[in-house]
Amino acid sequence: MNKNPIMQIKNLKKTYNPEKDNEVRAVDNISFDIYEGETFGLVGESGSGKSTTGKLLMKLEDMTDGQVIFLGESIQNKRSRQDLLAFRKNIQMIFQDPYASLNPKMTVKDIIGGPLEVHKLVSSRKERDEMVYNLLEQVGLSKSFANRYPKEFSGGQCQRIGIARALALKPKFIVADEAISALDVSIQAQIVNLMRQLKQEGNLTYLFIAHDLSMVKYISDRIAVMNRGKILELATSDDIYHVPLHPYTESLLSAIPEPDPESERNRQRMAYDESKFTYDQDDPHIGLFEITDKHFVYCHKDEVEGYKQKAERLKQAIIV
Amino acid sequence: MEEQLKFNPVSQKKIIEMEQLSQIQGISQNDDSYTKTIIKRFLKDKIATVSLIVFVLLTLIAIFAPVLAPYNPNQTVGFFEDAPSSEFLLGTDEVGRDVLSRLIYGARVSLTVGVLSVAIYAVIGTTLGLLSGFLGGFWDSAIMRLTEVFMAFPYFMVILVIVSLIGPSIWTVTFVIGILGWPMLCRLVRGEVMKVKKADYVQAAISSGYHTFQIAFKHIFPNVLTLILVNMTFGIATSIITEASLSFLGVGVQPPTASWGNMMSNAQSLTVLANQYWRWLPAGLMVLISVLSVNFLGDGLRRAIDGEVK
Amino acid sequence: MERKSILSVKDLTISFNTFEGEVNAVRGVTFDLEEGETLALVGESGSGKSVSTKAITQLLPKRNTTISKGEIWYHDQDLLKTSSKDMKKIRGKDIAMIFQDPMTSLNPTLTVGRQIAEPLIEHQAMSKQAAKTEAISLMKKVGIIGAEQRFQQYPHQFSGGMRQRVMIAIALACHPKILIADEPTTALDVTIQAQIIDLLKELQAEFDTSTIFITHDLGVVANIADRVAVMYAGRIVEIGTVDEIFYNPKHPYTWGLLASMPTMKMEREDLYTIPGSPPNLLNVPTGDPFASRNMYALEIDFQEEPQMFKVSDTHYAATWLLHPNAPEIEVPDEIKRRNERFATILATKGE
Amino acid sequence: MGKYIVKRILITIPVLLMVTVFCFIIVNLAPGDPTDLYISENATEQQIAQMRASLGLDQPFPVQYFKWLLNLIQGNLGFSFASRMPVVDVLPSKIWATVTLMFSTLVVSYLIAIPLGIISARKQNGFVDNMITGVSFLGISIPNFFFGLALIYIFGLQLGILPTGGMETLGGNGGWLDRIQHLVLPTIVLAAFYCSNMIRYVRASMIDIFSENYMRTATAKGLKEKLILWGHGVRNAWVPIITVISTDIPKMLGGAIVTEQIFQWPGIGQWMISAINARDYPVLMAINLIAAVSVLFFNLIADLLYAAVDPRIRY
Amino acid sequence: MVSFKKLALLIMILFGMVFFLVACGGGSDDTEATGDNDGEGEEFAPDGDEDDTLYVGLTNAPGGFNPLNAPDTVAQWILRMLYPTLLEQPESLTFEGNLAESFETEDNQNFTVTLRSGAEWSDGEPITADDVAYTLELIANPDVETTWGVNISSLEGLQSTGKWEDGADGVAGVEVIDEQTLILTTKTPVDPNYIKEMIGFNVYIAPKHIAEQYEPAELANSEFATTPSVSGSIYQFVEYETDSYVQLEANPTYYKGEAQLKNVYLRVVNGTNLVTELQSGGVDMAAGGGIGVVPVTEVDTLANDDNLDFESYPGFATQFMFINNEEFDADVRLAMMYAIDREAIVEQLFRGNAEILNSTYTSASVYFDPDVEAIPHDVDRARELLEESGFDSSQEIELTVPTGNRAREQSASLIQQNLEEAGFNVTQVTFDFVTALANVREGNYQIGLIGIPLTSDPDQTYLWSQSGTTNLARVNDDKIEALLEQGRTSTDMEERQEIYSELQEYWRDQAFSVGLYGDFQYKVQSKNLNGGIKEFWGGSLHDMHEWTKN
Repeated sequence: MNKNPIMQIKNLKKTYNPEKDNEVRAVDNISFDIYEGETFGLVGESGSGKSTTGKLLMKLEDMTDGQVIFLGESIQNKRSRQDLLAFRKNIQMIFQDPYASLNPKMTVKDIIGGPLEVHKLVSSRKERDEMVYNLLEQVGLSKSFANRYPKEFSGGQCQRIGIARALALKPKFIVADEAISALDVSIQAQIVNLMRQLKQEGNLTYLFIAHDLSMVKYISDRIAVMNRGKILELATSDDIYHVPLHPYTESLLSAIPEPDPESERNRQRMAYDESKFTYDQDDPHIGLFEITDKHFVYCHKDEVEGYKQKAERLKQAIIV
Repeated sequence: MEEQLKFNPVSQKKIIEMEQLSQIQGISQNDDSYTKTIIKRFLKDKIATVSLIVFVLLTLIAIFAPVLAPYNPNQTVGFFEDAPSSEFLLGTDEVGRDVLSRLIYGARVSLTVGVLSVAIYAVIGTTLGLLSGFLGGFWDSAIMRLTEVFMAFPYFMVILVIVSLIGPSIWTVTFVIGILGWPMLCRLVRGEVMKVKKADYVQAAISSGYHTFQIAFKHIFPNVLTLILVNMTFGIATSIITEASLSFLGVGVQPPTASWGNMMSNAQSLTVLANQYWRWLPAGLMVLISVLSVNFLGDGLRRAIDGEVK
Repeated sequence: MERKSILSVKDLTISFNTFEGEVNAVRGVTFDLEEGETLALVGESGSGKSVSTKAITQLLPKRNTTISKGEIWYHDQDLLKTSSKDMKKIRGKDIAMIFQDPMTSLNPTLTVGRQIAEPLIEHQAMSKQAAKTEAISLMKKVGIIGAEQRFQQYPHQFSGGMRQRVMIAIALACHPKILIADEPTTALDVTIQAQIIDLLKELQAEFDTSTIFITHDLGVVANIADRVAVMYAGRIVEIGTVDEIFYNPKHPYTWGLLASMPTMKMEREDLYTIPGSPPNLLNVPTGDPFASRNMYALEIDFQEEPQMFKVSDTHYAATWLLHPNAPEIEVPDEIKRRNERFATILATKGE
Repeated sequence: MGKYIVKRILITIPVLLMVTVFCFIIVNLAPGDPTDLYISENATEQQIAQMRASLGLDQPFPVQYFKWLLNLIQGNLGFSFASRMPVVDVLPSKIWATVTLMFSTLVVSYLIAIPLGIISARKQNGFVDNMITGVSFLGISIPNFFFGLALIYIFGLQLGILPTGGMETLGGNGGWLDRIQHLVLPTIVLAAFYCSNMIRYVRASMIDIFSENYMRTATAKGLKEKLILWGHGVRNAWVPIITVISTDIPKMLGGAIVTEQIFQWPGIGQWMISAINARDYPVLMAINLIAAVSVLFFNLIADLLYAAVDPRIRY
Repeated sequence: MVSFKKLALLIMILFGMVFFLVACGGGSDDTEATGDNDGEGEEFAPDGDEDDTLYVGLTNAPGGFNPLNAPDTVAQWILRMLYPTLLEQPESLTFEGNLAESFETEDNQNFTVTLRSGAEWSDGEPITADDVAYTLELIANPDVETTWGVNISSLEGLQSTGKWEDGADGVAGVEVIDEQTLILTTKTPVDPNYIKEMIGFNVYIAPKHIAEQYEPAELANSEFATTPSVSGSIYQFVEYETDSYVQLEANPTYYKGEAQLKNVYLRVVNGTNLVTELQSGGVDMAAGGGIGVVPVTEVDTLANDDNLDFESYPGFATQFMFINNEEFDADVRLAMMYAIDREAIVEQLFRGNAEILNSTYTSASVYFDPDVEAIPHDVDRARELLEESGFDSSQEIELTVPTGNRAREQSASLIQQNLEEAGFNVTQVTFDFVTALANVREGNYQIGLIGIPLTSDPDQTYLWSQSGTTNLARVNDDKIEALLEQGRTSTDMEERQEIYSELQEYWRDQAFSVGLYGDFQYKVQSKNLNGGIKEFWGGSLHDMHEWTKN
């Protein structure tokens, strides 16, 4: 796998209502890299800051502090219209609610073709329409859909349209913000397969944001687990599942219901006592520590050894 | 044997064909565009349809007033205060002008004031509302303070003062109602824009690189347009009444120009009220009919858009 | 073991009037709810699972709903023919409901305590004071810490999970015979979902309540259900015990559902998918509505809708594949795997 | 809460200042010199100049405005050009008259409108609903001067059972029955509009509320219909109702101009018309100030009431 | 059920509050005056003896009650009930003693005024010659804002504005002889009727002992001007509810005897309401005279009402179409005069309740010359004149129409049509009254309709002289200046009549403007009322203390 970081996130912070009673640290000093061509999963429960992170990376919101370097350039400095257009061409988003993400008053053709016109990638209406038809085909829709309004489609079809729009600009990076959680099970699988297929065809990098661990595990190369604005654990998806080190990850994993009555009957849930893992903000010994190779856990320096042992234990268990 | 044939598996290719067919059938149920759907729903609403017909008729009357009116509305053509007769179908007024002709020309004034003033404030209110809601921050609070200032004015007083400042005429009345009417709409649009702004499709438009103004006018505006339209129809009704009230107070459309409002202000005289019904009743009914029709029109439109089942 | 049926739905057929035309939301649904069991209704959105259960307590909007056929027997009463006055005495007392969205299902302007106490005052003629005491003990029972203080609070002061606990307290306040839980955990985070499901199971045992549990999440079903009914396009396509459905499903749709869920153990091959999307119920296609998405479709699927075929005493499925004339087919790998697993489980249990 | 109120009032001050500046400009831009109205045809230049000085019109606008503002801070609204009476002396009786009319109108309107709006929403699209909606449309469509004159003609002159104008029988003993008789007709005319308007708002918000999930919950609990309606439904309608009330009140305080004019009701509206005709700037400024303050004040009250009826809102 | 009980309670509370509001009224002040049988709440008809109370309908509100400064007719009319004048004028230019027993002169320059003895202010202070002299001095005081400057300007020692010369501090022409006598001296001999009307009839005598309490400069904006405490005439002031009503009660010390009608309410209502109130008995009489005017459209209704007396008389109210003399020469002006069908206006619009102005006086004036016949409606002649004048008839002429007077607005439409028939190209421009007047005053108009209330004295220098403050037509004509000068300085009535006859004829032929019509005064009052408006409206109140109601 290619190991060039396409996006580097350094000490990213987003605070709402700073220094007021209702201050919320939605994203609290997180750092990670996303490598070219990988699918990076970002998992967390509601309010964990995962969606905010996605919006910050998309420049849909302004960060409070930190730095994001995309394709070697810091995105904060992109202010001029020209810079912004160049930036947006390379990074696109797929949204959670398939209906809400499509403008109800625009035809499919305008929705998908609009970005092409904005970025002046087409010179004529005819050319634009041709490209829209191609894109529709690419996401598995008939081109006869082009003149219709989003309202007329099912959720899965709408999500395909949303994907076509994201693909129109041939971006390098796609942020999928809960792109499948609003869909029915059978449709989720369709969309996930489509995304995987497109990735192979177009050399894309995904940031896959979700609360559903099973799907994230299935699609991602690496996964970061977020809670309360912080990344608690970061590892390859296999490691996250097989060698979950942080108790929060463990509790998340134990809570996922499996479509298997027998294992449900026998399962043990792990409770997560948050108070035990809340640290003093100013302690310099707090941070993401690499426990094993490419496996990071948010903890105190003194706890590293304990986690190392735990990792060892769990790995043993797998081999046995 | 034939029975058994039914249980032959279907080829994958055929299933895929059938699937696509059913997808296309699934959406082809409703081949109408959004606008067409609304029109269809609207036409199912009887009262709204009748109102639309009435309103169209009124508009036609206003447009073809010179053809329809039997006499010059501003010319003394008969005896003063004559009761309706075959010569003057609705009688004559205090200086011998034909009431019917004045009524027909009055439609022009009332509808012009109604429609034009609302058009003016719709443009102002929508633009400011869009900007305020979309830009937020400083512009938002500046525009909101401005609406507060405008809403804190006693509406009628400002109209009265401005009208006497510029001199009362159909254009003054139109202009003043237009200039003063926008804050409510502005707030409405702003509220809606704030709602729409959070919608994912606007976020999508931003990430697609659309320019702020393109987003405001191309993506957000169509989604608040229906709301604005509904509000505008109610606004037209209000404007017609406001013109009539101003004319009643003597600062509306000025004689000799006929407006329903100043015709109706004849009813200020008890003699006229009691004995000369033709000098106020037709004008009063016209105001009532036009306002009712516009109101029902707006209500029907709202229902059609909301998809409220009738 | 023959158990007594407490609620019996027969051939329920419901349609809605919309601007576009008549939507056939429920097309002949039949099932029994047995005493003390949890029956899960599973299906994708629009499959009619929620509508069927709302019909039980007459919660569908009268204006545009037509219930053209069917009976719903509760004891010796046909609930479809019960007057709305009598229905009020059944609702909340005999049949209680929990809804999906705990954020909007509680009245924002009333204290939580009052909302829990209301059915007690209404159905059990309790005094305000007694109702309050009872409500607080219910709140404790559903795991609300500091119930005495929280009694006075308003819904917005509660988190989503806590609100769903409140909803459960309201539903169970009068010890109902039947609980209808309409996607009670869908809007919640997984960890909270697990807690709520555990709570529901616990309380169900304690109150001896029969439950209809509506969900689209097969994982939840596997956890909570005794029996499962799978719905598609307004009909039940397969019904059976939870083991039968999960380890030995017979309907291709059920296969699709089970196979399209990624599991922990699964490696990175493409997920099995059901192609296309559910049919538009405005005009239901002839034959089996699932036919055009069915990789195992037979000619007859496009001509005739299949009836329920019996697999076992408890297991039925509506697919022509069970017809004696139907050809043998190769089931998906995932289903094979499940069959095998079942064999192992049975074997271990047999020991 | 207290902090919030203070903050709101502080925001209000610049708005109010802007309103008064605008108003001052508009009033003073009007062509024609008010002194024209107060002199006879054969007045001398000296007399005109003296009057201008006496009315304070001889100074430039900004000076006039700041003088006005300075006086305002001391609670002095100047004296009326027309009657030379201090405006603050006249104001209370005018406000009183308007408030009386306003109060009776709003009480009557809302007592009718709220139940009717609820009934209308419950029987949505039924016969009763169509009747109520139809009549309420008529109510907002009928010009009030037209309606008022018709009532005067019928009840005042033809039937002779109700007084045609004024607030009380002059020289009478001011008995309450007499005052109520004078209130009846103007109240009906105003209520026709306000009542219809309110019906529409109540109906719309109740329809929304009926489709809310918590109403479904209440039904599923098996509660009695009355309790569902009043205990759960109407409770949530207070926010829109308060919004309407808080815009209605200042609208009327700013002058039920036409109605007061028709019924010779000695309130703000009638005063305003005569002040406009008389170019009575201090009176106009005072009325404008009252109207603006009432708009802002009732906005604030409404915001505070929201918090009272909706526990989610806290300041 | 609980909620319904609560609702019912709420409704009751709300209704209770309404009743409370209504019952308490606008404060305590209005119940004080008539509070004697407050206890009997069930009676809502006017209490006490209804026949004691006179209700008068006004269509304009008074601009205060300052005897020294009363520009508006309403205030002047009410002041006549509150403050004495030296003379009465029951008919036009016929003077009778009032506060003055006699008002005599031998040389038309020195006038001896003898006051009646025993006259008292309502607070018991005697009314003396000092009061008269003090009033005149206040008027002449440059610090005092007053409308009567011109009235006394003919007195010795005063400028033409009526203010004393710089450095002086008194009026040389006023000499107090004793408590009851004073002598007024004019700069030059004048027509005695002129001085009798200007000073004797128009100037209200203010109580010195009250007025003294205020700084002269502040009088106009003081309580003295808004809520008079002491009266010297028929009634005394009780209260004024702004723009609503004025309440008066009989002055027990009135020197001609206490009034029969003990209470007077002067109600301010609009024209329509005046009619309804007259019909329903809410007012006993319309004040008439331009301040209590019933709309001309209602005249038939009122005339046919069995409970009302209705009469109409020529008065001093006039409507002119002013023509900007700087833009139109005599021929064009005359063409306009011929073009306008004043007959139709008077007969059809006014149903005969108005007269055509032949020139610039109404038939109510003693100086009116009936031999100067009005120019008839003659479109052909108008066209002829227009052609002869060489006026470019395609030029658009703006007709300025002030709002506020329906009859005038309606006549404007007719005038426009008439003028167009004669070949003019006319458009109406409408303004509110103040704006219209301001435009016309500044000469910023072409033709415009303005009403002018004339005086009994025939001097119209202010209207038609270049030096006149109301020379709206912008007349600049030597002959008219000469005639006005002659009329002003002549001291003999017959001689003046001749001069004004000549002026009327000259004015008509020059058509400085078009005198449209003089609308009649209406006397509309309940048949129950004995008294009321007289043919000479200005003098109607001379016997008000004797008015009664059946």
